[in-house]
Amino acid sequence: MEVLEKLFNVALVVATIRTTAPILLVALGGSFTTRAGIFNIGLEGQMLVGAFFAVIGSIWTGSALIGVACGVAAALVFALVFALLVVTFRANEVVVGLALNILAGGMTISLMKAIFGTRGSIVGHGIVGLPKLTVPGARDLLGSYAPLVSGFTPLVYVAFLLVPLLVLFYRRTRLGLHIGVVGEKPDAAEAQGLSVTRIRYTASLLCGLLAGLAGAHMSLGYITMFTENMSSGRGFMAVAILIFSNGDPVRLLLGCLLFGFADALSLRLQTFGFPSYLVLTVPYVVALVALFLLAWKTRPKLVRETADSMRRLLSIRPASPER
Amino acid sequence: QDKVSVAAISGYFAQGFGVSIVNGLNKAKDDFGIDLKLIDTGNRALDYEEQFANAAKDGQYDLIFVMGWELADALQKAAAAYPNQRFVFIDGVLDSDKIIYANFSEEQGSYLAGTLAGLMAEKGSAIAKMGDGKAIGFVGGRDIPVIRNFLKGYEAGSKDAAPDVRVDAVFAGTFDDPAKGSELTLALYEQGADVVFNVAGPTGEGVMQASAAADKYSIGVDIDMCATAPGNVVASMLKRGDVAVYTLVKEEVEGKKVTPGVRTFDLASGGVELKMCDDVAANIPAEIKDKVEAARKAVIDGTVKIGEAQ
Amino acid sequence: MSDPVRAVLGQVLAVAIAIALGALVILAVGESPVRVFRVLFLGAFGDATKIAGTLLQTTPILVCGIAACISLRAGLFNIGVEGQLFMGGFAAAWIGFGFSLPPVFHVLLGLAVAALAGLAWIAIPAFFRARYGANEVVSTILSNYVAVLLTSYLTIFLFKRPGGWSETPPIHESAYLPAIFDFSRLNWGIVIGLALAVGVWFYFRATPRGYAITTMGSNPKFAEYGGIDIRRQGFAVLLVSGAVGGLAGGIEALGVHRRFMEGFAPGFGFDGVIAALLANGHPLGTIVTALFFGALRNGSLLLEVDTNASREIITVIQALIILAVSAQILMRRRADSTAGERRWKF
Amino acid sequence: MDYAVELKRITKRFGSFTANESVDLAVRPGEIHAVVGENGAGKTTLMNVLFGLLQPDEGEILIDGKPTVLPGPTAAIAAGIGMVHQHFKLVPSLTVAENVFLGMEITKGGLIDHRAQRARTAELSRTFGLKVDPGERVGLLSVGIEQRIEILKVLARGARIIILDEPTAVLTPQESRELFETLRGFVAKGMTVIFISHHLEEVMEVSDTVTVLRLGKKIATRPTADLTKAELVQMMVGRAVSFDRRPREKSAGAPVLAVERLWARDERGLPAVRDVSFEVRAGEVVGIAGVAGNGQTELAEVLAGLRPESHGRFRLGDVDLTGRSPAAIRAAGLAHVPGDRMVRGVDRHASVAANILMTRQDRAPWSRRGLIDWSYVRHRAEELIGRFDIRTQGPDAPVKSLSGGNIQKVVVAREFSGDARFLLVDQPTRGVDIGAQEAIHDEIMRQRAEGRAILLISVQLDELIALADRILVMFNGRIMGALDAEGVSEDALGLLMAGIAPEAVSREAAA
Ligand SMILES: Nc1ncnc2c1ncn2[C@@H]1O[C@H](COP(=O)(O)OP(=O)(O)OP(=O)(O)O)[C@@H](O)[C@H]1O
Ligand SMILES: Nc1ncnc2c1ncn2[C@@H]1O[C@H](COP(=O)(O)OP(=O)(O)OP(=O)(O)O)[C@@H](O)[C@H]1O
Ligand SMILES: [Mg+2]
Ligand SMILES: [Mg+2]
Repeated sequence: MEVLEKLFNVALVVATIRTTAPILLVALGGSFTTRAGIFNIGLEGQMLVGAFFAVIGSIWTGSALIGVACGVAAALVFALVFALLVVTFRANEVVVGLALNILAGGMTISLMKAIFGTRGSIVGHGIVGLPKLTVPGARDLLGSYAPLVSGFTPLVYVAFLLVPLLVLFYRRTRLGLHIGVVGEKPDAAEAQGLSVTRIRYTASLLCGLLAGLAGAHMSLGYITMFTENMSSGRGFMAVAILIFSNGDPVRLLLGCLLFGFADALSLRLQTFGFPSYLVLTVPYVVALVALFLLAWKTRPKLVRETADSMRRLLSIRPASPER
Repeated sequence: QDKVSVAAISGYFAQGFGVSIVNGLNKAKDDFGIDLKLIDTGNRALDYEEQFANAAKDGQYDLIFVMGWELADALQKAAAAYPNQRFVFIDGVLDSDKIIYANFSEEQGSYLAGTLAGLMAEKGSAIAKMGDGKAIGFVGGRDIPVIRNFLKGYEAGSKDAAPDVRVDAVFAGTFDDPAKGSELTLALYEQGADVVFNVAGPTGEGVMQASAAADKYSIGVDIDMCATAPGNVVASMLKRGDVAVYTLVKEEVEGKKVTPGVRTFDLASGGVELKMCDDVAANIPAEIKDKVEAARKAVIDGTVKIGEAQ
Repeated sequence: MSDPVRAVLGQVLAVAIAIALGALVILAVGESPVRVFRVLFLGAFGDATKIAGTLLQTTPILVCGIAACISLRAGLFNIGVEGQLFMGGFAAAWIGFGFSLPPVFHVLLGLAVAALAGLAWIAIPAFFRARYGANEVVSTILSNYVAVLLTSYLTIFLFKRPGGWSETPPIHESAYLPAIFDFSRLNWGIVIGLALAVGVWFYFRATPRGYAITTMGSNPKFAEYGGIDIRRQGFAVLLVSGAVGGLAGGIEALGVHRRFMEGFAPGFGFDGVIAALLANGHPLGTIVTALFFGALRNGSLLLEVDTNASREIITVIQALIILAVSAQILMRRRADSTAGERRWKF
Repeated sequence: MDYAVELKRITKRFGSFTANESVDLAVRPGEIHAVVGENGAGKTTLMNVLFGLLQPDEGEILIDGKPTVLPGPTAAIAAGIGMVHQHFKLVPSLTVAENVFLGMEITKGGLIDHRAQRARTAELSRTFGLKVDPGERVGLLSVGIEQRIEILKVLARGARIIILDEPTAVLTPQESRELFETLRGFVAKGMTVIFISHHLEEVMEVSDTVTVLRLGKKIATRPTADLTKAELVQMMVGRAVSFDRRPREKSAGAPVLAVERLWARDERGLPAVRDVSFEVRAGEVVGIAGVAGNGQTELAEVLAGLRPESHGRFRLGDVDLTGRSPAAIRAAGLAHVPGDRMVRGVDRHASVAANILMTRQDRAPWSRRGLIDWSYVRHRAEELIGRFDIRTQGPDAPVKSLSGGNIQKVVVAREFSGDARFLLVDQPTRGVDIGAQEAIHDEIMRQRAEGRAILLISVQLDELIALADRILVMFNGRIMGALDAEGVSEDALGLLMAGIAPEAVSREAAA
């Protein structure tokens, strides 16, 4: 019992929010490409260059904000190359995505060597990180629950606020609608004079934008440094979540929270003496099990579809002439 | 005689201890004008033998420093294949007697770190920023023998000095994920550990930053990390790779040919040490500092045995 | 200009562009491109040892590539070759050090168990893919992470060589997959790899089952309509693909490292997958792409020693080449028929 | 008087292939202008040029007498042209209104105003008599309604010149008739309609003018009233073709297929086939008529083993095939021409020969000792290409390089060249030109004469009447009635298809 209390508390929730945020940001980015019908396995690389250039920008200008902008710009360049190859040249998106991941790894290390003379990590050097935001009044209102809403770096809030914004975006804006159409039925878009190419480019760039933010969050928000390969598989995790959420922001949020929770929990489990190597598999195993369960348990979908087809049966009536 | 020429082979020049080695070699280069070549092995075991062959084939290097246990196999083969090439294996002792070993007693330094952290935890909130969790933490990179050796010293130090204090040890599973290091540290703080010892390379940077964020204490490793989180880093357990390589190169430059055998770098020789950070040291009761100093003496004169290094 | 000629010219052009870009990158880090490429070439093909080294590097990439080819042919995507390689490597090592058996049999058993381990490792993702349509790209990527951690756990906590680093005891000599020459670790694995490539290619083009698999990859609904049990066949193809991935690990464990250790053979699975994709899922093409990657890798080892350019430059050049070549896919015959062809509709 | 649309000397090449060669097309405002021709004659290509989807290599486009360049569909839409494509371009997950306004969404404050879109759609639907429910998801609707949505899309964009590419290929006679009424309404309002069709009765019935294309060239443009059907066919094909009821001898033998009280569900889990029982005898063609979406597809899929049945049984000869795999059913003697040839019928990327090989790759002489004998496969493919008059460069040409009608012939060739005793033939001539239709009909009759049992599913009543011995009509998953095809009227069929079962008709069905 005591163990459970130690494990499940406010701090765990707060940790879950922290571990979720970067994956959520990059996964929301990926939702643009996913919905536009592009399988973007290159999120990892975009995130990595985002993290690297955010740090570089921050060092050179002394401003965290400009740092973030630099990170985003770098990720956008990667996104542009991705779009150029995948959309314009119709290259295999998995090949391009994996290659860009490799490129991001090699490039950041090479640049690190060229600029700082060493590889490994960039710490200090005057990196300015993003400040923690304190929500005014949170302490008074919520007491010990205040850390749930207050004290995160700005991009954490951005990540979670983006979820409803994206819901709105996909439901109520033209671009959002068109991105979905391009993914579901490109010839329908084409037939209405919408440029599939332009929309896919836009989706790729929007994806780059958020992946860049996610990277900048890693290196200026979550912590304040850059390390080789510091995205550490978060981009791949996001891809997994994207697939079983189908790019839907709400389901995406749930998936990211599930993973973030598994991550936060597994880190704590270690202190109870479970072998680290096994505990570290927990998030992946959770994701796998979720994937399999979702594939296996299609019942909720069946229920929904039955309801839909009921309505269809009713609506078909007037179509068959009964005069 | 020609200019002395040395090479160093490793897969992790970029990580804490590697940085210290590179610093030592660079210093030697500046001081003695030696030729220096760093050879990065990457992380594929398949490549190692080839890289040793490439480095040793022309006999152009007087000494080749080798760092990393994963290279041990390839190193021993190379030592047998190139009998005239002198290799220095840093941080351990292997079976081959053709190799020069620079062996570090990280468990001794860690013992002192454990002593310090344990005593602080025992005092608890009497010390600024401390709580009364009666626990201390340890964040390792990967769960590998070298890191276990740190942990062994740390636990022993804590047990001997403060038997009631619990040691919570966790591993990030990677040396490359500072975010994970940070999360692990925050989790340890929550569970009452107020001092966390980082032995995790770049992942450990996350530990240091977490200590600043949570305003708790951390202990750095390998190099002096007091500046990474001023006011929160209590001490750094220095593992003076720089001293070791510098000394060996110096001997070589001075014409004393370094010969195969084991060189030990321990507390006594100054190869490892616990360096307190001045800003925090002011908050720590003198009695604790005295006990740490006593422990240091005990380790040096052999009254305290920490068991064999792996 | 005939199609194949155009395709080959296209590829050459793509590689040339990538190398030109690479040269710029090399200039940017302050090295001479000419020198770098010369050293790269010498490092890859300079003498017999170098050539053997290149083939040694090629072996795992090729075998992993074939594993990927097999799944690609059926329109499935086993991107978890990496994990199967680790499982296979561990399993083979375990047979190698854990049992004393007569020489030839020992090797064969080791390789067989490696293949079995790879097969077992993909079995669950394969089952859920075949039966319930769970995306195999994601499930196999995720199981890579688990495989690496799990084999590390087994190695360090259950089977560690006493006094050793994070590694198992060495395998018995009877389990050695023998070297071909005495001056290199190059072993019969490369022969196994080449034979596999040719065999798989022949199987696909000449046998009814190969035809059925090809058709399934191209249009699963047509295959289903034609009486092919695509679920069962997809399951079987993934299992075989996984087994070959496991075999790659077995070859590395018994032929090269002769033990299993943490960080056994990182990245070869991904290299193999990319080699297969670049070859558009063609087994014979994969021999070429794998050899190319192997040469780059082996060349980069000399580069690290003989120049001031670092191995990351090679990573960058390799990525550039992949990107350039991938953009050429449009020029190829049947380019849209295998792997890539938009199976990733969600 | 100016023409609404005038295409002058349009030439369009694809590589070395010329799809349109110096084609002229002049359409008067307020007329219904039909464009007819064999498969691959270049009809769709010409319309795509007019809609800005393709750029002509030579020639000129005049809209309302003004030379116009149409760099893309947007320009064409701006010029008042709208096109309903051969294959519908609707987004299944979106609602009717969203589809109608796709690309020209009504926004309020930057956000899409779904309510206004639905209102506008409803209004359009009322004005033009095209009944739809604006809020319904398109994926749940039948083809007939989908087509209305396509037309609404065009109307919502203010089109005055409407192009329809094979609009009736997927419609029932009733739906077609409704469509033609709508079209007549359009021209009455002064709009212009251009439509492509392979159904010559329709062309004769509704169009004012006909243009005939053959092999990429314009053959003639004539007022419809001046033409007979036979003349039209002659111009299209270059020879005379007959499409009357085929003469036949009674040849029905022993029952081959027996279906007993079969039930099956559709994708959504609802019953699509309800309590269906019938028999097909050797040497007999049994037709199944019905409005698309009344369970015919599902019935065919169940019989082919591609969809599980929920109750009931079916047998081929003595073999109970309920719940068996497609392979087992084929082994028991089924051959199957699927309704959706592009989806199921072929592997578009593979060669004609490789497509012919399917289903027999395990059997000698196609394969021996575990190896496929490709030279035999190629040889047989060549033979079938000749016998079925498949227009292709040869057995090694990829199927995707063939035109739709020829792809269908590949499927028919494969399925009719085996030794199956039961042929399940679903929409064998959908989108296939007159000449090819005749060839396929000949084949079906030949198979009948050889004593095979044939189940022919078609939405084209003339086809059923021409070929079938008996016609079963499906409505809402049930068999509404069975009619002797000899002397049956389209109207009688039409009533049954609409779900109306007059006593007289159903009593007649007892046979
Ligand atoms: N229509 C055909 N006629 C004769 N042989 C064919 C035909 N289609 C395929 N084959 C044979 O089957 C093999 C498999 O077809 P496919 O084109 O997929 O082969 P591949 O080995 O992947 O490609 P490649 O032809 O480039 O070697 C071909 O190489 C060819 O020999
Ligand atoms: N994009 C293209 N590339 C190459 N050839 C094409 C292309 N589009 C059409 N064709 C060829 O041009 C010819 C005319 O095609 P089109 O689609 O206009 O025929 P159609 O008259 O509409 O035939 P159908 O009645 O079968 O629809 C065909 O032989 C077709 O194969
Ligand atoms: Mg057409
Ligand atoms: Mg057609």
